[in-house]
Amino acid sequence: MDILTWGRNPWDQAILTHISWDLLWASLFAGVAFLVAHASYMVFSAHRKRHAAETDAMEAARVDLPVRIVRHSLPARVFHWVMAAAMFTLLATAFLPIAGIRFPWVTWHWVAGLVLTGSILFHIVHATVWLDFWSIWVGPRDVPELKAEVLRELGHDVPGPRPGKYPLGNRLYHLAIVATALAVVASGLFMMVRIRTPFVTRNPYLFSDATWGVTYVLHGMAGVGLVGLVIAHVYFAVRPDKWWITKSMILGWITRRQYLEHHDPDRWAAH
Amino acid sequence: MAVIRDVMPAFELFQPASIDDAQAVLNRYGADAWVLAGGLDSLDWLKDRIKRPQAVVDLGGIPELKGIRPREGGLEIGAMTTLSEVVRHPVIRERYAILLDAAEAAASPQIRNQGTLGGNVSQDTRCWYYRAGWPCYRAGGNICYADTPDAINREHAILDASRCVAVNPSDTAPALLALDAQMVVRTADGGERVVAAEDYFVGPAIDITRMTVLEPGDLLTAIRLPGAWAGARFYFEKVRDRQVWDFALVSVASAMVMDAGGGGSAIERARIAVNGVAARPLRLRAVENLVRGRPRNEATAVVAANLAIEGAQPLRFNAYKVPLMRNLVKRAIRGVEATTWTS
Amino acid sequence: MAETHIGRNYTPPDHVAKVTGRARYAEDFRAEGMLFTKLLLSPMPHARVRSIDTRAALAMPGVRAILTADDLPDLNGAERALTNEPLYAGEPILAVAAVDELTAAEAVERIQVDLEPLPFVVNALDSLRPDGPNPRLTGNAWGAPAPGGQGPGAPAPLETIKWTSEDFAVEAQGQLPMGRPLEEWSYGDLAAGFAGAALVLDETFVVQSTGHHPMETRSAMAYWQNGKLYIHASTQSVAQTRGNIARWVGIDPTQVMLICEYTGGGFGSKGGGAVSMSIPALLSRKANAPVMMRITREEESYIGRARTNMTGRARIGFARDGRITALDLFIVQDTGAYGPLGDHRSAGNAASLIYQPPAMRWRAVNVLTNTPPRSQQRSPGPMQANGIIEPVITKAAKQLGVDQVAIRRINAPEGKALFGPTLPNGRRNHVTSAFVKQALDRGAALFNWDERKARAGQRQGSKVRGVGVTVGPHGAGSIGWDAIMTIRPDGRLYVQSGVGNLGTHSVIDLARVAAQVLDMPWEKVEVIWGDTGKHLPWTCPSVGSQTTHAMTRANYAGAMDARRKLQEIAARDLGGSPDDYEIGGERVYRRGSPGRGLTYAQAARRAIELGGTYDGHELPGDINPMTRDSATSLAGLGLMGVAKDNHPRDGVTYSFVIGFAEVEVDVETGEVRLVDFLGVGDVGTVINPRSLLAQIKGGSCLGIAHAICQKSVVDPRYGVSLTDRFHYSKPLTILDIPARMQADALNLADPETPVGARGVGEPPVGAGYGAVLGAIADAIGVDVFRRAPVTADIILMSLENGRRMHEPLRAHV
Amino acid sequence: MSLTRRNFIKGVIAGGAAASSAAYLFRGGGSLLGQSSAPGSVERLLTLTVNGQARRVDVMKQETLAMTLRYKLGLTGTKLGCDRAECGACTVLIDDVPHYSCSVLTHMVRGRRIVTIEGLAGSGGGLHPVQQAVVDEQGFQCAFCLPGFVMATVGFLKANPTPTREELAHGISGNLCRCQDYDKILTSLMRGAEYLRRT
Repeated sequence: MDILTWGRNPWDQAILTHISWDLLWASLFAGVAFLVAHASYMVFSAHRKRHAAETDAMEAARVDLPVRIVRHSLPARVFHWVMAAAMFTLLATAFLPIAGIRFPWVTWHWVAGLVLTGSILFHIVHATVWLDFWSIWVGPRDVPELKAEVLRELGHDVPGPRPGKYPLGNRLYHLAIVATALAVVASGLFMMVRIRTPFVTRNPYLFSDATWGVTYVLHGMAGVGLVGLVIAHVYFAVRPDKWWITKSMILGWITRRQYLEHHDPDRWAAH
Repeated sequence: MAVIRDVMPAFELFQPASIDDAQAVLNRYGADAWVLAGGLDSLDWLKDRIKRPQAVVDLGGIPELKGIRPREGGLEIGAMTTLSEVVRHPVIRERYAILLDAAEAAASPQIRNQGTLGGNVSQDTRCWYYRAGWPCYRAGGNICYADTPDAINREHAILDASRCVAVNPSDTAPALLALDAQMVVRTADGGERVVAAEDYFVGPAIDITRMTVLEPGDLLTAIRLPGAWAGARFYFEKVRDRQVWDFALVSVASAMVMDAGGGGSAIERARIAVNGVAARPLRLRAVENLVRGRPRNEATAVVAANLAIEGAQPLRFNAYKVPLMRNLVKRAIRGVEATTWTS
Repeated sequence: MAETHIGRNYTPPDHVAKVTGRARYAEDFRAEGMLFTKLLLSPMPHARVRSIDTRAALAMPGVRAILTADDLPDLNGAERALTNEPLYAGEPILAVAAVDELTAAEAVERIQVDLEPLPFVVNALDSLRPDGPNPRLTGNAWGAPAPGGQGPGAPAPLETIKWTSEDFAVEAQGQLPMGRPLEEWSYGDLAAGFAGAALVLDETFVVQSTGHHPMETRSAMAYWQNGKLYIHASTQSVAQTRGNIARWVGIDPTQVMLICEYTGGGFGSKGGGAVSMSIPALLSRKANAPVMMRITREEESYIGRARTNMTGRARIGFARDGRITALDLFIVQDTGAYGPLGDHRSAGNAASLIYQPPAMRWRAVNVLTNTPPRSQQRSPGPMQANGIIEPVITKAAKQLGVDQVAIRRINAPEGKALFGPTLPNGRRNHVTSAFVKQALDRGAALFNWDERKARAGQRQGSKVRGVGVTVGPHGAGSIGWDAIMTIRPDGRLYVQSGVGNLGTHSVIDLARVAAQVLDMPWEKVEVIWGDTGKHLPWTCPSVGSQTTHAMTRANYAGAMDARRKLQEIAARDLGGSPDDYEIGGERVYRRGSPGRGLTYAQAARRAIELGGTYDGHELPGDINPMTRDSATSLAGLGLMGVAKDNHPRDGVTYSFVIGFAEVEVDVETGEVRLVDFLGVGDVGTVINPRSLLAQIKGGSCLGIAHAICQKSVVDPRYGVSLTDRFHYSKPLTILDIPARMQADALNLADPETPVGARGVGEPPVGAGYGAVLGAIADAIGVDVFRRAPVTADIILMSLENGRRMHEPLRAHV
Repeated sequence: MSLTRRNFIKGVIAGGAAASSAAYLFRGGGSLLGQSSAPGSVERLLTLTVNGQARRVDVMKQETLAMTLRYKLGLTGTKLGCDRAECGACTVLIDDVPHYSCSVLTHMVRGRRIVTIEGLAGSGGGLHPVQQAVVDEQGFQCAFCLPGFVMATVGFLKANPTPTREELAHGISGNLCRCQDYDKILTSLMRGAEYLRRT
């Protein structure tokens, strides 16, 4: 399987053109493989489910809390779904033609790309100013939590920190999305100089062949990466045991019970 | 790897005697197979050593693909029928003269003696960047060398460009669109599908590496001319730099049926197509609708012509194609005055 | 002397071979064990070869040898067949010899050439910009040639010249910037001329470059036999190519056996052969086997030479009657990757000749670019001058209300007209003769000028017609060359001709003069040509329309020498003085008593018996060493006429052809159709009428092609030629001209040459170019275009927008 | 769908290294490309009918007719001006119809009648009327394009023996002359048409 596709420019110099589309299938495969692996683990493993009684006790202990606890503000949710729509459009317009389903995709693609860019900018500002910026990030301070969560996954009832507002998985996923999305957006914006748009006069010679090659490869890599990530994301969103999170991304709140069951109130960001 | 031209790489040559055999070879070699019709566009690619098929399938020995026969009040022309045979055919001369004019405008006598109608409509673009073997979109790359700030793109597209700005070089294509011709395609799996001429061609927005709907293994077997436009009032014109062996800067083809009732003054129905302005020959539906029922005169022609060029996006060196296309469409509707100079 | 041959049509002896396909051109020869070579061309317009890895190629079975620039003799800076610093995309870097072309091609693809890209420029003007790139590491323009070296290709120093951004300010108005020139001359009072003018016009025009593209590419086949190089190649001038090959290969001229009986066209691109000939020559020595080099059409479009393109600016003052009062001409010439070339100088001289300005200044820069090499192309310079200046004359005539023929007539040269700069001796050059006014009158009558003029500008439907006229000039003859001929015991006359066989028939026509002088029936004349092994005399190069003039003079001298020897032998045997003897009926006989005489056959035998000067054992002292060697080899075969042309000449020989054109322009499509064309020659005495009229028509067609279709285009980003196919470069086809063209010649003898003949090959080119440009302007407006070729896009855009729209000053579109 | 064996054997021209001694350009080419000498490589040997003679010749599958004529049959009267079907110098008659021999694969003309400039002259060696006319009118200059023009004309006149000057110009418009001696060429070829009608 090739990783990259090379060409020769008019001066007969080797140039990068883009990634090998084999990678698309690789990414698809990786996503599905993870999905299958995880699902089967959840089915067959000794995955520990907390007894309802424990949760009842916890809930009884904290009747002071409201019944509904806000998890995602309206702007946050709008952003998420706009971004999701843009992301799906981008992936569809990018990869369906490669998969052999042909249609005029270019305009849809760059328009969706601009929407994604806009929503990301909004999100950065919004998150910095109105949300607890750090609640979504992963850092050294999360190591104990990581340990505890893994052990719990393996069925041991251990002490140690429980997730704050966002479960660790969420946060790791967010990190990956941030990286790939920024890469795809940055490279994509430059690539718009190579096509006809109302914004700039087309100039494929803006960069050297080599720079363009890297740009295209970056865009392609991030793009196929997103395929896998999106698969994983969708998978979790539809898993029954994670449905309460998905619901919260629609409605904005979770129940007190879910709150106590899955989160550590002390580490839940101020709200 | 150094670039070198004008020595054809070796290949296996197959000369099947039937379409089935041809497709068997094509299916066996898949992307490594190359279909040879008249061999003119093909040999160019091979001599340039840009296309390097393992197997070349010469359709010249397949009787089913040759000849012109009557069919359902119209004609069926085998895809391997030469342009000269098309030009000489009495029925075409009498009822489909527009195809004769278009075929006769192609290249040169020797090429018309060898080039086939199927090959003429299916030929690849002559964009000189693409034909030079540069790694452009059409060649699987990620750039159009003809649509850059300093590219020399006098011959390129003003309409329907999407990243690639190449134009379709076929002279007969617009005539076939005007005649509402049907293209008979034998698909790789042996099935047959009939495609309207205007749907036979593919623009870069849909597929930037192909000019037609033909997939690997597909064969264009015949072109059908319906009776509906036989003997209509035709107009074909091709504007080029040289009078021989030159591709159209812009060409236009129209078929018009005059309203028998209205004393033949009004246009009952019309089909108009242009080529040389986009990656595929364009049928001007809006123009056709506009002229329907109107008198065939300068006024109608002017309105229609202005409508035709709406949305044109010229490049640095091809802005002239906008007035040229406009004027040709105008002529296609109202015709041209003959001059009466002595000598 | 009765005109038994001169001025009569005849059938050239090579024609049957030509029509039967037996005529063999370079690529038609075969040799046992012949290898084939393919070239590796530079993909970059300017680069340095860092390294070449040929291991994989040499390891291939069937690959015999690889030739690189390191195997070539150094030509102290001049262009070589292969290079380690390609100066244009398509320049050959190496050549592979293999058992067949397939193998050679595969081998080339296996060769790794590491190229370091270097700065490049494809537009002459861009190189002159303040920060413009240089086409070479050492500079961007050819300086003025060393004193005395005024001729085309005179050696010149390489300089670096940049203009200021102020100089370029006028560019926006489409005018040619005029910064510091590198060459300049002037005469007369320019300021006064403009001050006294009723009308002053100042216009810029872009003359395009076009490939020569002879039908036969510069293919060649070579092998070595006992120390001698045998080479089958294509050249315009057999005698003059031997020395060049020797230099390119690094051997002595006597080692070169050049065979070229037929040449498939040259038009200046094969003037002295082609430097690429050294590839098969050296490769065959390296591979120790014959090597065939088939040059493809695409390769020809790179190494095959092209016309220098010029951007010119002409400021011209006119009196009310159209008489030019002053002419200020500035030329930026693009001389391609090599050179230097002198087209710009020839253009200046031509302008001062055909427009006879009382005051004139000529300035020029001769800029290099990283584009395919240029060479003289049929009418190098004068055609460009016609292109730059004719539109201005046409516009002036319109504005002054003067007839187009009249304005050219009133400015036309006459008799021993002066031209060019003031020479060191304080005087200006003059031509040997000019009958331009008569030619204009003859043409106007033949063309029904007034009738056609009357309908010019009238519109029928979308068609408008226009008429144009132009005087095309060109230098047309050199002097001082040699001739060898022998009358042999078989009674036949053998004439040695060192002229190349281009199809102009000058190679044979020169013998018509000898036959005329010696009153020899044509069927008894043998012309020997096309092989340096066949003892050829020192002959002029077949370029610059000089051959007919130069070699009719030489052969006149040679024939007169033979004639004198016939008389002397007769006098010696039959008494009396040589002057008592006349010739006629293949005999030399005593005046008054035809019975007393000798047949040519007898005289030939006597000459051999007598030896000495009579049969070539003693030779004149003033002939060229090459002639001496050849004559020595032929000595003893018969009565030899051998001489150098010492006939005096007052002036420089120029010829003129007047072009008359009528075009029809379709203002809806921008298409131009040439309706009719007439060329009238003021080219001296007519030697071969049919050939001469064909030269006028064919030459005109080259000019017509420049006016309406032919071009060359280089991509500015990558510096690569895009017009590597005929349907891109668009040479003229038979349907781009009327089914009938007209030509005529004054047939007025030039007083400064014994035969009266001048050359004709080149003057028609500028005539065709200018006349068609003028006709288009006449039809649709004098400001519609300022570049050529004038194609549909230019015409349509200007008409559509009511003003000139095409980009000024751009060389390649 | 499977091939009928008959057609397959008839159709395939296998690669191989064999070549005739005259095969200057193609000697060894096959083997150098690493093709095995497949069964049926004898198929490469074919019989061409050139100028009325049956000629056995060994032809590579990518070989053009012009190359076979020039380099294997020694018929160098057929010229190569562009090798890209643009100039007409290589024009020959295939079944009386003018073709660019540079752009016809030799294997495509198996069993068809090929006539080159060398085949025009009568059996008695006399010139073909069109050739004679060209000599009489001194029809060409450098004459490299001559064989192509003459073949195009002979082919055209078979279809239209009485052309007008304009019609003949169209008939030979697929041929380039860089001396651009078109006017005289056309005059001589019109004379050729006239001669041909007389015979």
